[in-house]
Amino acid sequence: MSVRNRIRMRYKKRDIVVALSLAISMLALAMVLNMGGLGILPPRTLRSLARSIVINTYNPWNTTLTSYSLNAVSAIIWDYRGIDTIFETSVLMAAVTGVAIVLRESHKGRKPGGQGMSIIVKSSTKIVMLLTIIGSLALAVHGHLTPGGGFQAGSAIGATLSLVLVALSLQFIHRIGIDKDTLLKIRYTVLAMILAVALVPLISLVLGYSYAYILQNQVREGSYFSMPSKFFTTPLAGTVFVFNILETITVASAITYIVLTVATYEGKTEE
Amino acid sequence: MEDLVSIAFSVAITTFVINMIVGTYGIFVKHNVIKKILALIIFSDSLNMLSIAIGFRIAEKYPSPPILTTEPRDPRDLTQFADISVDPLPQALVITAIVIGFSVFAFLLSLAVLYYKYNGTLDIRTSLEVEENEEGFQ
Amino acid sequence: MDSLGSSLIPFICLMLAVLVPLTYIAFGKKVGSVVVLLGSITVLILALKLFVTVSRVGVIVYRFGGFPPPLGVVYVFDEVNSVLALSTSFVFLLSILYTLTFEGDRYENAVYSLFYLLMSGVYGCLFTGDIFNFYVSIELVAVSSYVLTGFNRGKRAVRAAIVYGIAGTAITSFLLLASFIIYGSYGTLNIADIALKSRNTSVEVLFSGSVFGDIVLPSKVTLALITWIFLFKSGIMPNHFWLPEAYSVAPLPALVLFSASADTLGIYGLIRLYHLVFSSESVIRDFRATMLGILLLLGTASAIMSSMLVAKQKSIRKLIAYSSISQFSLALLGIVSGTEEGLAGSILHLVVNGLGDAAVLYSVGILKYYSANLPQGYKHKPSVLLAKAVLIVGLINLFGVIPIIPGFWSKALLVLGFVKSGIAIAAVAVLVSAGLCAIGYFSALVRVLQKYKNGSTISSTGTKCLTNVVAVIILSLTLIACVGLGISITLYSSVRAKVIELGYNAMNSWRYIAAVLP
Amino acid sequence: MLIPIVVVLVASTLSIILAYLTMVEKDLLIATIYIAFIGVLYTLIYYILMAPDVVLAYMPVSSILLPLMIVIVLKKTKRFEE
Repeated sequence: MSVRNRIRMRYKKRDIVVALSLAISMLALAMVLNMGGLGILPPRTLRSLARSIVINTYNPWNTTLTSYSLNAVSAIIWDYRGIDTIFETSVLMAAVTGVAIVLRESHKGRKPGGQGMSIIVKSSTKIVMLLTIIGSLALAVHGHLTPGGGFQAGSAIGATLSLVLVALSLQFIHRIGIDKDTLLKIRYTVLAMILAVALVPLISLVLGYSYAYILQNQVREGSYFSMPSKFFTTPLAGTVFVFNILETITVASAITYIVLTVATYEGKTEE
Repeated sequence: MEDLVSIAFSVAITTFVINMIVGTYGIFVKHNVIKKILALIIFSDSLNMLSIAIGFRIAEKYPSPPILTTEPRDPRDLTQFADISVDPLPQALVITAIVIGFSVFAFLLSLAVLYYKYNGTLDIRTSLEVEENEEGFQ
Repeated sequence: MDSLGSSLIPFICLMLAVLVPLTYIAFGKKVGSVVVLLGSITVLILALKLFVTVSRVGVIVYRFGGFPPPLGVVYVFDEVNSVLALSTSFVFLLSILYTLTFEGDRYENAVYSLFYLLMSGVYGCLFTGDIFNFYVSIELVAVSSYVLTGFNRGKRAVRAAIVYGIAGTAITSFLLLASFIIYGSYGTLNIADIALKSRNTSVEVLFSGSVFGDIVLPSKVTLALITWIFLFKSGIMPNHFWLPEAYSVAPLPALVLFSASADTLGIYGLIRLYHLVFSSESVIRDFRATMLGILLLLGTASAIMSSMLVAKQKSIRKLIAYSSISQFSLALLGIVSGTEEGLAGSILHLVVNGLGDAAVLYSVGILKYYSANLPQGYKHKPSVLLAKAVLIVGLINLFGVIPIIPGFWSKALLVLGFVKSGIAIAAVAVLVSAGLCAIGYFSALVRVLQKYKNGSTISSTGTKCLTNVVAVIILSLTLIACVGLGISITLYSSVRAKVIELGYNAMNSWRYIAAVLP
Repeated sequence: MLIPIVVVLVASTLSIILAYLTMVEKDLLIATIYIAFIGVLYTLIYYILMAPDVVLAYMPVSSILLPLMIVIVLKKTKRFEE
């Protein structure tokens, strides 16, 4: 028997085993979900943890637990569980580094792309691009008041720029000042700023003003440090607002960088 | 009425589980790298969907998103809000998971390009054949 | 207060991961290298401080953002994770030194960035007291491992990275699924909170209330799922397919980091899972006992099978890969034993395996470097002799029969634990695997010494003074760590008592819960 | 309350069919289009289940970015699975 056939046979046997075991494990999962393991779905009440968060997200009557953000999801992402989000941005950074390493050659021999599509498509794409970017920035700025926030705005901008790359040409992307090296620099700088903002409360600790926690936003138990919670009468939610804006820039630059690198990678087979 | 909602909802949740089975089947059984990545996408999307479904709830009228529309003037506004709002925690976790998923998929796709460059195919078994042949020669 | 500096460790790693490329771009290579080195020294100092503090004070909790535990994310520092953090930081410093001196020209600055990302993920996993945060941290470890696996590119590296990447992503997604099931049924994500509720289902906790639904079936499913995930992460035998391939293609320092930090996380997670979250007092204790029985079978089979494969290997990388699998399996058996000695042995075994792998791989790397770059005086060069000595010490450490080496003590503790709990088969497995591995280790020793017997035959430029100094520093640090740890355990009974106390603390889950939820 | 849940039910049933088609389709370009459709259906379900934040994060990723990247990668590699 040839090597190829032997390997195929081995794979075929393995497939059956895998499929059977998967079916069994997933049946167990379905049982858990439907047989009252999680209570009756959908439940009538919130889980207590969720209720505590929903009540405290904008709660001027309990200042030690609130984050002054009307959007509870934004409050969880950047305040209650801020460290998760910082790690997750780092995962995105690891992926960007990975793409840059794996597709190293696309740094060199950058050829200008084709001519793109017809003139009507081009001009309408430009208008749509501007509108989407403005809309996304609004999403980022209002992330703590309405649905939206850093990732949402950043991925929308990244998606728009990627579509522009396809509909127009690479030259256009370069002409409006988007370059891979620039994107990478922006990405690193803004990520450093995010980490710096997370560590800002420690300044008050160093100055001896009050005790402060990493990623602290408002006044907490045993600490008087606080970021601004209001801008005149509009709620600002302190670091949530800052993080949303910075995150928009990092995510947008990361996504554009990834798509640009994959799109400009040259070379079919090596033979 | 409520029973009907509950049954329909359970069926919907089961469909997400079935989608996850389809995804895992593809991940472990398909041999094409891009097919594997597509299966991973189906799997992780259905998983995220499932968790949002876990966070859904029944309220007096239809439940509202976990976003306050106006600034509360009274502590009672907050309890009223908590009585109609859906669970915000799974939503926040899912947003995190979506971004993580995107970054992993982007990296795997770029690896797939490189794999094709070296092997001239996207079949994951091919390079194993080469390796076995090489080991046989030694 | 005490815990602030330690909580800063992952942040410092992340900060450096970002700052290193920026300094390389802005100020060039020299300043960049200094920043890389200073960062790893800072991390080591902070880990040392953490170790001292924890052994003085006990469990410390740090609240991120100032939120009380079930509401926000906490980091919990206790004896177990501070020991692992210390050993990890030590190996990390060695890796940075080695990369800067011997492989700095071959790799770009991105590799340091990835090392720091990997390490911050590892510290995050070790310290975190929250299951979703654990998922995010392990995902950071995983993604940077995939990238490091594929770093050298080429046919085999890309294949290894794809296999590792796809399987790893699927399996860490199951961890996400497990954490959602936990949230659905327990209504909380905090590990101490879950542990408390798994013992006493009627307990009421501030902010997270009581359990939400029937927790028995979900607990069983999550226990099985998470066990599988951690077995995959540590490459225990049926799930090991990615490990040898990844080890044979990754850059050498990355390989050391994998075996000393990233892949020990599976065993660390299992310690937490079986002795903190679902301990012998939990509501599913019968199911837990069944799972432990399965783990006993898996661990024994995996230890013996992988030791048999160790004897067959021709390349030093594959040898280390299979030897790591066998050592992780022994550590897994320590968890199954459920005694203080067994757990202490298992934790010490992780530390020892990391040190031994670092000693072997770095001395081989340094020998290779000298034999390629040094035409005259190769045989009598002090650093070459030192490298050979470290290689021998490292292999004996992995083999573990001579009492002044820590490898002996970890295996002795494991055997003691098995004898105490009456699991004879595991004790036999330790001895058999040590014997089988020995064949591989000593043939590898002979082959390496034979291969690097003479210096380069072609005339080359020779070596730089700084390189020699760093080589001596790396080798002597490794030697001091290995021998010093062994001698102190052999001579001082107080150190031995401390090591066994480690196992006691790992099992003392009420202390952990009381510290997190006062 | 019932009507939105029925919409969820219909959409999720459709998504099973699409997932199955994705797995059996030999032409990866068409499989990518199916994946984008699953993304649209899931976006709808997210919207009905009152998760507007997730909708905004998921829509660009699932319906634009990932399909776009897969199409680019397919253009550089091979369109058909053998």
